[in-house]
Amino acid sequence: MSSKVLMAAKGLEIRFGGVVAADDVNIEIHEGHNLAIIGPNGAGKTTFLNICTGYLKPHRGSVTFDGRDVTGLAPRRLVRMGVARAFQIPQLFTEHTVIENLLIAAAAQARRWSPLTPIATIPERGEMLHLLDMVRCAHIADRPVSELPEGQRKLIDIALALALKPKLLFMDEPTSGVASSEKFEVLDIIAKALAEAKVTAVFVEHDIGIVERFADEVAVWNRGEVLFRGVPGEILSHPDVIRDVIGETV
Amino acid sequence: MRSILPALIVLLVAVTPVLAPTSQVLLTLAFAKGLAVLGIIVLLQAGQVSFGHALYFAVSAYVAASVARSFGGELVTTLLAGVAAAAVVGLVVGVFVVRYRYIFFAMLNLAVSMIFFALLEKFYYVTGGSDGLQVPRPTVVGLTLERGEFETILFYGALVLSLLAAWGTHRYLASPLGNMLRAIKTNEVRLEYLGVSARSTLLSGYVLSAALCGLGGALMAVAQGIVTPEYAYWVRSGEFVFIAILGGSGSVAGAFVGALIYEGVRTYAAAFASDIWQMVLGIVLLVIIIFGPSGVTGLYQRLMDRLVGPARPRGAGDSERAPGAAE
Amino acid sequence: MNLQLFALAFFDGIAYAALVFLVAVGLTLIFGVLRVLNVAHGSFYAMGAYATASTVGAIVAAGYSPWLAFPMMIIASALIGGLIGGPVEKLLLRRIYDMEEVLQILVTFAVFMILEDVQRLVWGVQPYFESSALMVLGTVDVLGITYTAYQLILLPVVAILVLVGLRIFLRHTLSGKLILAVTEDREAATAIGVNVDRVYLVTFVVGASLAAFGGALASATTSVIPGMGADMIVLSFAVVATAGLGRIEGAAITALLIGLGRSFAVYLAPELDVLVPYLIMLAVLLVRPEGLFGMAHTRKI
Amino acid sequence: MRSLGMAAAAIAFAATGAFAADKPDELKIGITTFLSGPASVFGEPAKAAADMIIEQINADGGIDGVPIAASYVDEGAGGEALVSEYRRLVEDVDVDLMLASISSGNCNQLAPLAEDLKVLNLMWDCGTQRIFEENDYRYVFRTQANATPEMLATVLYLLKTKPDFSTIAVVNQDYAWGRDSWDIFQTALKAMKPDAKVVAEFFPKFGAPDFSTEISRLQALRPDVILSTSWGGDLDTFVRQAAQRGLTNTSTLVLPLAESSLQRLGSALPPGHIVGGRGDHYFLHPERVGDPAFDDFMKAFHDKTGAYPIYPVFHMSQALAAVKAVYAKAIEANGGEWPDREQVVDAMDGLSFQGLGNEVTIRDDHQGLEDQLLGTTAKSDEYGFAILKDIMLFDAEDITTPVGEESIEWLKTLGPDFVASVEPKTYAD
Repeated sequence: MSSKVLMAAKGLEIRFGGVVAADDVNIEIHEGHNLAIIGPNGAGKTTFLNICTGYLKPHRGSVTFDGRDVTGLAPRRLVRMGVARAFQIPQLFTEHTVIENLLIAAAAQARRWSPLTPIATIPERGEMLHLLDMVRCAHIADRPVSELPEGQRKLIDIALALALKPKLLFMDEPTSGVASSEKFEVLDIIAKALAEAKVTAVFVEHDIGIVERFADEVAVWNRGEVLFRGVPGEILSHPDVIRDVIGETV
Repeated sequence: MRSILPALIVLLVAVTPVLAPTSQVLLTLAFAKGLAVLGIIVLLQAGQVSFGHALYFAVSAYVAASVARSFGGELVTTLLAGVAAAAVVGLVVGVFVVRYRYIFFAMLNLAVSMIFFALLEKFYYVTGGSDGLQVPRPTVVGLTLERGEFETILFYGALVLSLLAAWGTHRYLASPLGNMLRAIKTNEVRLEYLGVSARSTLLSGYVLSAALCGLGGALMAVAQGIVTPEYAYWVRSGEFVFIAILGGSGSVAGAFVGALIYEGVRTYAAAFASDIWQMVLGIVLLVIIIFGPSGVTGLYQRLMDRLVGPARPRGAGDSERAPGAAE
Repeated sequence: MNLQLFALAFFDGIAYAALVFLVAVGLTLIFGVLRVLNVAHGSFYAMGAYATASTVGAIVAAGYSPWLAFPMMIIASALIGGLIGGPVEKLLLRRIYDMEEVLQILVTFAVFMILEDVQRLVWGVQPYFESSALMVLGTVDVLGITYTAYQLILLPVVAILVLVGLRIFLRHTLSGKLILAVTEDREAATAIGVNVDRVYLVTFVVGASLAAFGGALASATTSVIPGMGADMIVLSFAVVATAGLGRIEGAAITALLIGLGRSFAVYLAPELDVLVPYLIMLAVLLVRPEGLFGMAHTRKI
Repeated sequence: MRSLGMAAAAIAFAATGAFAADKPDELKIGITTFLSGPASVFGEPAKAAADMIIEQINADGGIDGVPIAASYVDEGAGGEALVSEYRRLVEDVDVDLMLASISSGNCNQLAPLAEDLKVLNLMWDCGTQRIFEENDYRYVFRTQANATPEMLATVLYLLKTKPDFSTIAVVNQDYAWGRDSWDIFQTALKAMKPDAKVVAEFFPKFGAPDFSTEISRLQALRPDVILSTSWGGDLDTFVRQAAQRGLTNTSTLVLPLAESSLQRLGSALPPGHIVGGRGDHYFLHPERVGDPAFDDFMKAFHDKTGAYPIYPVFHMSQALAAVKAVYAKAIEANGGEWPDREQVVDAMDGLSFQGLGNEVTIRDDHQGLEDQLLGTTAKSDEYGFAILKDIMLFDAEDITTPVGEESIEWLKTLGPDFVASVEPKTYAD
């Protein structure tokens, strides 16, 4: 691992009531290496994403991004530094159309606040249509997102994160809700878009096939701890991982 | 096609002073209320409802009254002073209340407005207590006018201000900022994850809504010639929300359509059913909510959709229809 | 302020707090279950007062014992809650549970407007004053000041009984447990076969009856006048929001805070007394945005 | 449009050479009164009285053969609705004159409007003394007294019947009337009895449901006299709570508006407290009882509404008496012809008329001169509620602020000897 460390978590600890959701989590995220996080339900994977993106503040420990301490910064501050997120349950503006969702993201990214210019006319419009094209959603640009099936909402959710031109993207189960026959296709689309935008991705995933194919590294979570990490080939064949994680989730 | 009727209505209203001079003042008052309701509609875009916006109506009205009393009062400066005061108070109160949502947002606004209401009655020697303050008729570009002339000028002033405010608000709601405001209603988490502060966004909408209410209040003050604590009472805040729903909370036109209908119903109910005018209004409100929750403008959209077909697929470029027009 | 004045302010505050609590608790109960902020709550308060004052007045005028005022209060409030509250829930509110919050509030606002005129049509505009219930209980001297036993003793005792009674009802009876189940999780309750419609109806009738009962009790101490409901509703909103929405014990504590705050204000800074409830509300919500006893919700993402 | 119509009318007059207006089919009057809200305790009886009096006038042949048609406006519907409706009556219905209003706030608002609309407006019940002290009007008149003589008479009655008291407290409603009336009362009291000590001032909010805390404090303070200019439900509540807790045994209540509450209070208001009627208004008016017109009306009103008339009824009768009188005067001045509206306004100056109370005269500043009646409560088995004894009837001339002076300043000029210089007519029972 010679590439630059993009984000580093040191000694993260958080508990909810009596449940330990993060217990001395230490992990580094390297630029250009897509990291997959696997582990059983309740292992603290989403909590880790919540801490890294500022939704939760750890009780102990620190998060650094690009060498700066960002522990406890609000999501919007991290976003402005280049950390974006896609969600397990797509977080969209359900009373807006697909293109409007993206235009809001683009306007936020480009800091366009002029109160009298219609959002439809901002210069980033072309870029956003291109982004939609990339995630194969150009044909539904003018549909209200509330009418879309879950799979497409998932893609729009990721496109919203990409519209922010992040350096680092966290994705929480990008293929959940997508029919298993389409999973690879969907992730192919996403991977291509990520590569084109030169974004490092961290994603939580249950599907081992997808992890094998798309991750450069894998980290295994359990009970708030990182048990193993390494290249997919090694980790996924480790007997403890097969017993404790893969056995449960497949 | 669908803009023919609105255009006709605006035209018809514009010639009121000639055709039906006695309804001129009624319409001016309706415009003043419509402007305040426009402020409510801005907040409704963010999914928030304030049961205390009469506060800004009253703040502006009292400031306008004081300016008119102490500096001789030019119409434009009187109105501007009122609006500025409402915006400043809106900013101060807003910083506090934008941390809250839904019922708490509604209740806190209510509490602040009731405090102001109580203060207006308490500080009797400044505010005139429940008798209120007389507002001397302001001059217009230095001219002292008779009531009739002044009222005509005020009527056209109110009409122009209303059209301007409606246009400005429409543009604001179509702008990135306005879209972010509407995004608060559906997903604040995502908004934060786009790098946007939901609170600041709501605050911008809140100050705008306070200023619009203020404009309405200042207009009402000079049109009525008196300001009373009643301007700040919670029932008036409720009335604004009532009118917003009556007209249709989804569109800027709804504010004025609602205000015109409301004033009409209220005036005639008070005139011909003076015993039960409240009941008449209550029933109108119930009927609207249960049978046409998108308000009068929403019903009109539906009617036009049926007559001439859907406007066209909803898109970001849709500028003819008000943003978020209720479906 | 010496000890005597402190004690006096305390006694006055408690009597006032008891009335405020009785009205606010109905509102918070309804909100807890139906999730509707009921503006018409003030109307039930006023109608409870009118119904009691007019019937007790008739009973006493006909020569019957003034002690009958007490059962009459309960009967009148149950009738108002059932005959007016029941149809309001069944015919109106039931249609709007899926609507936006603002529309729900406005429906109750419309009901409030209608009921205001109904009161005028039924009872006219002349104030009613019927204090037989208060008179038969006599007075009590404390520290050289004469209090009525009704305000000093009966009202606080009734308030505590209602508080304890509600707790027992909610925790230890089947209907109460169903109400709590619906409060906690509407979907889950429906899924296990709870008749949610019925629970809503019962809750609304109970809540409205409590408001009417507050009015019934108040009618012995105050003039029953047009517009009395409008003021009460804002006060109970302040109590409910300060306490935390749907929190019954919280409503009791907040009512006490407001009652005591107000009576101390009358002694120390009379000009402030009307502001006290709102100032307490603002202060509490600044520190605890979800109210004294409310629970914060974090959105799951 | 309106001016066009007037111009046309003027041309028509010029053509016929006559200056008499055509006699209309009916005399249209607009009346603002409270039909909703707390002040409807005044508004409803006044409306009932107006209906009865107008019916009587019309039955007697109307005004010079023209029947009166009244339209009512609810003051309780709020400021804008009131103004809109007022304008509608003046401009669309084209009423001949307006009677407005009960609330001083509404009078403040409507007086300049009437002036601009050039419509005769009789302020029939509102009490603020400021209107004619701060403004000159052509079209606005008041057919009753204002707050200054009402309060001054109260102070005089108190000082004449209870000259030795030393402490006083006030419990007034927290709105303009409560504050204004206390200002006037206090100024007059300080001028005439400088050693009187004010021990507490309470202004509970308008419509307050409970005065327990105030009463506890008053019991601790034990003032000799407690003033309350409250009215309606607020006054009833205060008096009853005070009586229930024995405050009425230790302090004398001074209640300048309680004449309107006596019947509702029943036996709750014990004997020995001072009560006024905002003018010489009392259903057992010592100078009017025995006059058949007065007695008949008292009985008819009681038969119709179940209650005896209270002061707003008297005020309404005075306003309508003024209407009758001013038309008679204007017709006479016009040589028997029906007068135009400006002639009617001209005839208002110096007009004298008599409603249910004593005769009232309009002064140069358009203020009516109305006598003031106060008394002390006494138990009455006949009526079942307190009646007044030791009645004093103050002559309006003695106690009304002189034309052109400002009330508070004028009151300050009065000294302790003023008390003896005013000699009211007294009636022992």
